[in-house]
Amino acid sequence: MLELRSVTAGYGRSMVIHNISLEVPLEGAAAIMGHNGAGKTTLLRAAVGLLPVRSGRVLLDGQDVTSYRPNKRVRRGLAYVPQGQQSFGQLTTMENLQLAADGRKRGPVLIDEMLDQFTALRPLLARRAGLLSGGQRQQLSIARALITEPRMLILDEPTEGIQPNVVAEIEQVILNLTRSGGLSVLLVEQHVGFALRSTNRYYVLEAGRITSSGDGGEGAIADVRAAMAV
Amino acid sequence: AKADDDDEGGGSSAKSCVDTSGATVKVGFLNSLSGTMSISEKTVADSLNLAVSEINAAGGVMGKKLEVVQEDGASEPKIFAEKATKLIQSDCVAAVFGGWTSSSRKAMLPVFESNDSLLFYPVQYEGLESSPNIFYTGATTNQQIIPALDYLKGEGVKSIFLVGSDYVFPRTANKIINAYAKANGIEVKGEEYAPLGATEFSTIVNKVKSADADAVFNTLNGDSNVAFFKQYKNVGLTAAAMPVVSVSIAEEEVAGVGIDNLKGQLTAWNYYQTVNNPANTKFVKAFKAKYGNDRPTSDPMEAAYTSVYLYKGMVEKAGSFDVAKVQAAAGGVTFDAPEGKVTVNGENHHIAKTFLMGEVGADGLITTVWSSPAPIEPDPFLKSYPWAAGIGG
Amino acid sequence: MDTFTNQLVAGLSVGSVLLLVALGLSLTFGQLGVINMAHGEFIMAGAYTAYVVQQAISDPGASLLISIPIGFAVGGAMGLILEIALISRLYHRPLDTLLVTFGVSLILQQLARDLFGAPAKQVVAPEWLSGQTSLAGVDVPKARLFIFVLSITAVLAVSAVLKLTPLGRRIRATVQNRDLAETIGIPTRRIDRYTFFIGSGIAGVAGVGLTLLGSTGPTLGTSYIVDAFLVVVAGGIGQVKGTVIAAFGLGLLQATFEYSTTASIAKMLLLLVIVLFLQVRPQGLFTVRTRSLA
Amino acid sequence: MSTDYLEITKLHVEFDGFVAIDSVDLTVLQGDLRFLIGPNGAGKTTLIDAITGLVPATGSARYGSTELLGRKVHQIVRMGVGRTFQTASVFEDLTVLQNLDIAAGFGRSPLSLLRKRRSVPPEVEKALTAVGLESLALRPAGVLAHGQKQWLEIGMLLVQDARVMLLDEPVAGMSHEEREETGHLLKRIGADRTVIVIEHDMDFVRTFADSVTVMHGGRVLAEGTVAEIQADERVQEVYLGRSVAAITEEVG
Amino acid sequence: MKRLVPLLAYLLLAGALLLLAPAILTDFRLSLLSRFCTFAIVAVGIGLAWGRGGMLTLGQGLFFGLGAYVMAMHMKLDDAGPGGVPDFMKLYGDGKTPGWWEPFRSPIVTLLGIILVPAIVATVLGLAVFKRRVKGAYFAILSQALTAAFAILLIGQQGTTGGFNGLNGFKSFFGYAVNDPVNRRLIYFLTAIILLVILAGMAQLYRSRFGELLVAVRDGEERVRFLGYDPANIKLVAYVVSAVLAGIGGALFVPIAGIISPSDVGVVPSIAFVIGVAMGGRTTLLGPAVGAIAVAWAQTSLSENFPSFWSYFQGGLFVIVILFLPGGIAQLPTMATRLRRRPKPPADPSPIPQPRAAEPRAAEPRAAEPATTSAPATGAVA
Ligand SMILES: Nc1ncnc2c1ncn2[C@@H]1O[C@H](COP(=O)(O)OP(=O)(O)OP(=O)(O)O)[C@@H](O)[C@H]1O
Ligand SMILES: Nc1ncnc2c1ncn2[C@@H]1O[C@H](COP(=O)(O)OP(=O)(O)OP(=O)(O)O)[C@@H](O)[C@H]1O
Ligand SMILES: [Mg+2]
Ligand SMILES: [Mg+2]
Repeated sequence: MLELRSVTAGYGRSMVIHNISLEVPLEGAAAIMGHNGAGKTTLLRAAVGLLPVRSGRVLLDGQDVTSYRPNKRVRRGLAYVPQGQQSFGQLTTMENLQLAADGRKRGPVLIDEMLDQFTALRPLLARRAGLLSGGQRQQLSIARALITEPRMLILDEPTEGIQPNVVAEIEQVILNLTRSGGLSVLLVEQHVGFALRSTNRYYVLEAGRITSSGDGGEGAIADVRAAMAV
Repeated sequence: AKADDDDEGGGSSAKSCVDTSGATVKVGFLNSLSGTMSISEKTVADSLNLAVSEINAAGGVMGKKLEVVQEDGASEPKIFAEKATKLIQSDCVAAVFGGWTSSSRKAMLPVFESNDSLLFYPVQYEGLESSPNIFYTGATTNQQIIPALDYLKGEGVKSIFLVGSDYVFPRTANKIINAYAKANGIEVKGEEYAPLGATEFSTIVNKVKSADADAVFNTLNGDSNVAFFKQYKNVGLTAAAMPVVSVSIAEEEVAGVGIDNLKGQLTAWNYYQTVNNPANTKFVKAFKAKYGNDRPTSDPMEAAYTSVYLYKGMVEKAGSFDVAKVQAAAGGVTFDAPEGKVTVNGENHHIAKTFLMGEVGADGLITTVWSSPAPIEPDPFLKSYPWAAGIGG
Repeated sequence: MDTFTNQLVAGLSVGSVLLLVALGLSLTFGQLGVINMAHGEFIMAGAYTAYVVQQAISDPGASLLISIPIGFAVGGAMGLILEIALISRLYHRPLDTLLVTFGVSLILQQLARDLFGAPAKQVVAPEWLSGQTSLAGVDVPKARLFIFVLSITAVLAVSAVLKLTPLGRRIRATVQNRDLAETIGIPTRRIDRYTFFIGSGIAGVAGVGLTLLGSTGPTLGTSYIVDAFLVVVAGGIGQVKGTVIAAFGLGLLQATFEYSTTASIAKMLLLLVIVLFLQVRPQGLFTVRTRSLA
Repeated sequence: MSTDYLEITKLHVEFDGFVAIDSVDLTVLQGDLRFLIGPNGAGKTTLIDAITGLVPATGSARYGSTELLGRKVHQIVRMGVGRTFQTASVFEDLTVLQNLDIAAGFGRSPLSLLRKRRSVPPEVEKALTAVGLESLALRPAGVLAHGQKQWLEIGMLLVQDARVMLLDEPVAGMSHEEREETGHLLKRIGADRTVIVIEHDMDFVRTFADSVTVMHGGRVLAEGTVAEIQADERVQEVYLGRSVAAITEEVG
Repeated sequence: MKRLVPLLAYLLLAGALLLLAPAILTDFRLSLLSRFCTFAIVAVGIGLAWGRGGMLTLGQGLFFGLGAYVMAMHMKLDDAGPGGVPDFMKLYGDGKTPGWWEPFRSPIVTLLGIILVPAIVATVLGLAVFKRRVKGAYFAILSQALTAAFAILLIGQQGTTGGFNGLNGFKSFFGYAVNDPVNRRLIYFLTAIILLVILAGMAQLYRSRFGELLVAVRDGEERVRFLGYDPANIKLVAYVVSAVLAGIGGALFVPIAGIISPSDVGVVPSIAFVIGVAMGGRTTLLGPAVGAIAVAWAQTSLSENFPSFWSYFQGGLFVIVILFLPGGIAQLPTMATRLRRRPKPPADPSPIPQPRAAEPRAAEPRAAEPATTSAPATGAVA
């Protein structure tokens, strides 16, 4: 589904990730783990197209999208939940959702489905997103991404700032969608347990390079811990 | 050197570097070729050039061809001062022709005085000035504003409304008009100033309308005229109901303001393209031949054209390009100008000119409806008008 | 009483001119954050469009009406070119857009001078717009009324687009968070261009309208640009309703000041009022607050 | 036991009719590492905003004997009350060192402001070591990763020697090890300070909290030790959820 | 090493201004250069307010004008002699010197006024604006409006300010004839030296803690508040300093140009000041000054040769420099200098990163970056 082939990218003249190759299989989920500053966000931004790659290719559904702008990748089924609870602050919660739903036949229905999923958002529909609390914004951000009915979902620390019981629900949603909804997921996550439970492949990133990888599942928790503790 | 060491204005400060030994003599043209004033000043540069080429074709001044150094005043007083300095000190010109706005003249004046050089200034202005180093070939107030008032008075105008741009010429002009009105029993019903370049006249036009004067005296400048006349017409005011006398609208502005907005309105000048005499016929023909048939000629252009010929007359009378000698010879020099015969006043360096009241016609040209019986002697300080005592200190 | 209604009309008509020249800015400046000093030259381009159209269609009425859409297209096209060539590289440096577009405005002015000559051009107003008409017993210059209607129509159209359509949502989203907008599938580059096109197009329309009141010359835009920015600022950046209220508020104030003092003093007082007003409401009439620190 | 404490009584914050904080009473003593938890939108951040002067509030928030409400932001800081932000905000164009130096400097005389800094002030040095950013001291803060910025923010509070520290999700986005490290840091610096930490990570809370306050819907729902809170059914209901067991397990 | 570049550039500039220019330029050109130097002084101030402080001030004409008018008033009164009335007042005013002119008969009051009048006005404005957190585009447009208002005010007061014509026709400058070529040279040296001294002072200010703080305010005004500073005060200081510099520039401009008029203080000249700064490099020390001189020089020589071409050239220059050289011409040779941050302080024991055991990974990726420029420059002392 999504494939990175020896991608190198960074900011200005300094490269942050080096020669990264990884693959998210169709209807599969992969997690990227690593310490602060390892380059996880950078990697995702390169995959989404927000950051030009210095070398290497990005393939979506087997097609080379390296030169595509992000919006074009999104139209090919990609969705991205960035780190840091981003939203369109001056638009209302509802408008934030509509933005993603615009142009989709099932738009209104999708919005409704998401509001059932993230119940906390319903009473906030008329409030401007910039006034929401951090966690509310993060939930909005995930809902917004899911409304685009992605086939490839990229999440950057999606549970950051979200209350525990909602984290559990999000985990459930991801599991459901990957198992039955035809969704592939690339996930950056600090909660090793959460990450490994919902994915079937993991990569550990150190200083911009993949230092270990393996199959996901709870069994891998110890391996990952060990890999990261080096 | 301390200022006190010099007797007067630092006359010693610069030695003239003018070179008159060759076959040509340099003169400087200083007009705004860029900036807001370039609209008007380019036309002056054109007619200056026409005069020089005619003079050169006819053998030059005292047998020497004039070589023009053109500079751009960029519509900024300080640039005028700077370029004047350059023309005098670096280019060593024998005389400079140009300037339009009062501020450009005021900025240049000290330059010409301290370098002891000559400026020919071709535009009607607010008077109250007379420098030995400047020759004023446009009208001073007693050759334009006062006769225009005389005309209005003769037409039975009992009340007027004053509209002007907010700068020195309109303010001084209106001071004179107020004094005249007081002395002649005319009521001034209002006096309004718009910032230079203003385009919003709804309130002023409302005031004019409700004041209901017999006539409006307009000293607005540039684009403001367009806005003023359009909005004047918009509120239903007409030349028949309340004529407007303008002192800054010449032939080339008529097209921009719109003939339909101006038709029948009055202008006060000393020259129109339609003036009927051989000198003007020749001038208009030569100008159109050189710059195109659609180009009108106007008062400042004519004054500029005339100024070059007057310079020629002065130099030839003096028998020298030397500034002091030219100054001494200037008085009484005459020229059969397109506007009629003009004579230089040796005292105040202005020239005697005939006043012409004009009316804008349907063809956009201005025709004379009244003229002063004879050329009016220049009186920049209005010394001969008792009612004007107190104006200008 | 009479002067009062007269001044009221004057104020409203000054306001509608301000609104017309500021509305386009409230899009490009308010929504995109671009400080477009060449906006005035787009207005100028609209005015010259009216002139050129009138050369082709001599009936003043028909040419005026036809000039409106053409003026929109001309202004819009110029804006589009500016956006593509220059502005698109500067979205992360909003204050720099001011300087670049100032350069562009110098060039456009000189270009107008070289193309059309320095003297102002005359655009003849149609007969049916000259003189006054009586509205509820008040004499109103017809040209003023026309501009009033023109500006209100433009405002309604713009706010409808912004508030009600997906395009409007996308415009607002793009300016707030470019990257995020891009990642939910909004073609931000195209949205920028639409916005700039519309905003500049309105400037063109304003230019056509202004030929009824003033001169069509190279410096036309310069005389409006500062006022237009002040209106947008006083109204609150990005707020169409703020722009409307500010425009009419300032128009009425100007008429009042000008009536009781002189035009120059009025102009100065007006500027001071705006400064004082921003003391009370530093972000303009209407603001959208968010919790972010920026 | 100690003189320093933060006492909040009847704190009330309202936005256009929406009550975000509803009559909250809260007292935090020096040395008591207090965690503030609660559902998204419960009003935790708003509480800190109110204390630090970012949003207007009624009621009272006292530090020692001084009332904080109604003062300007920078005045409150000068009284020793510092905070971090949920989304890290450091001066991206300045180096780490300069960031810290500026944070250290609000008490400096105007004259000394005009002089160049010739050496690293000791408090800056200490803070740099405490948050482990020595090797990055000369990097522009803009290039730091998310977590590094959060450390820098804590460092900035340290150099200010803030007596009250209000930390809004300081470990969000940190890996397990980094959390541990930060937790120990908090423990250390919290010993002689009054510290409130907002956090959603229950592991972290369990490990480091001395006491916990749970907010919900703008009110205080419960207060007590970690164990007490976890056992509280209302807290489980609105916050921890039924799957809390699973999450707890994770640490093992 | 990196500190050497600016020092060298400074010495180069000083050499060019004090030795080279007087040797090779004619009197006329030299007097042009002195005028440009006054612009450079204004530019240095804008560099501080805008480049460092992020306050794009489009209204420096206001302060330039205040300084200039104070000086011009003194010179007019001086020319009029003790108790005399300046010539233009006799023509256009009521023939009396207004009370607020009188203090400026005294040279001392004038010198103080040149500093204090802009400073006081800037303080009042700055307090009003910064305390209310007006910033960014709001500030830019507001400052532009103020300078427009100032110009209109000047124009309207024909009798006391000279109106549109401004003040001109000066004869002496503190007792020295302004048109004497020797004196004009002296004024040139005076101006150039003042410029150089101001630059040296500014270098110190940029390196000071205040300089850092100003950058912090530029980048995160609200955040600075949470560090216990009132950013308004910090901005205010920078704004007032820049206003004073503009005032000094204006005051020197008057004897050199021989005129000050509203057209030198309005919107367009105010933007022109910014042009030079942008061209030269707003964040650098010398950039604004050099840029201002270069642009003014280009304007004069280009408009001499191609009058109407100047508009195109100026416009094009703007577009190209801002677009492709956002750091100005200073960016060209001194990329390294621009990136220069404070050198590692001598107190720091070791340039080699020694990550603490607990957070090794935090440091490693950054330390591993080969391409970053900020290799620690140990031991470079002030
Ligand atoms: N805009 C930028 N310019 C320059 N360097 C950057 C930029 N953003 C990130 N970096 C650097 O790139 C490296 C990787 O950052 P990145 O944000 O990808 O880390 P991360 O793994 O996502 O960390 P975290 O867990 O804290 O989110 C860091 O060293 C960071 O300093
Ligand atoms: N300025 C405001 N206007 C309107 N509502 C606001 C404003 N600020 C906050 N709110 C609302 O107040 C509530 C409390 O927000 P707050 O940020 O304090 O929550 P929180 O407890 O910090 O949540 P989280 O854990 O998600 O960060 C939220 O519902 C938020 O939408
Ligand atoms: Mg990250
Ligand atoms: Mg929060």
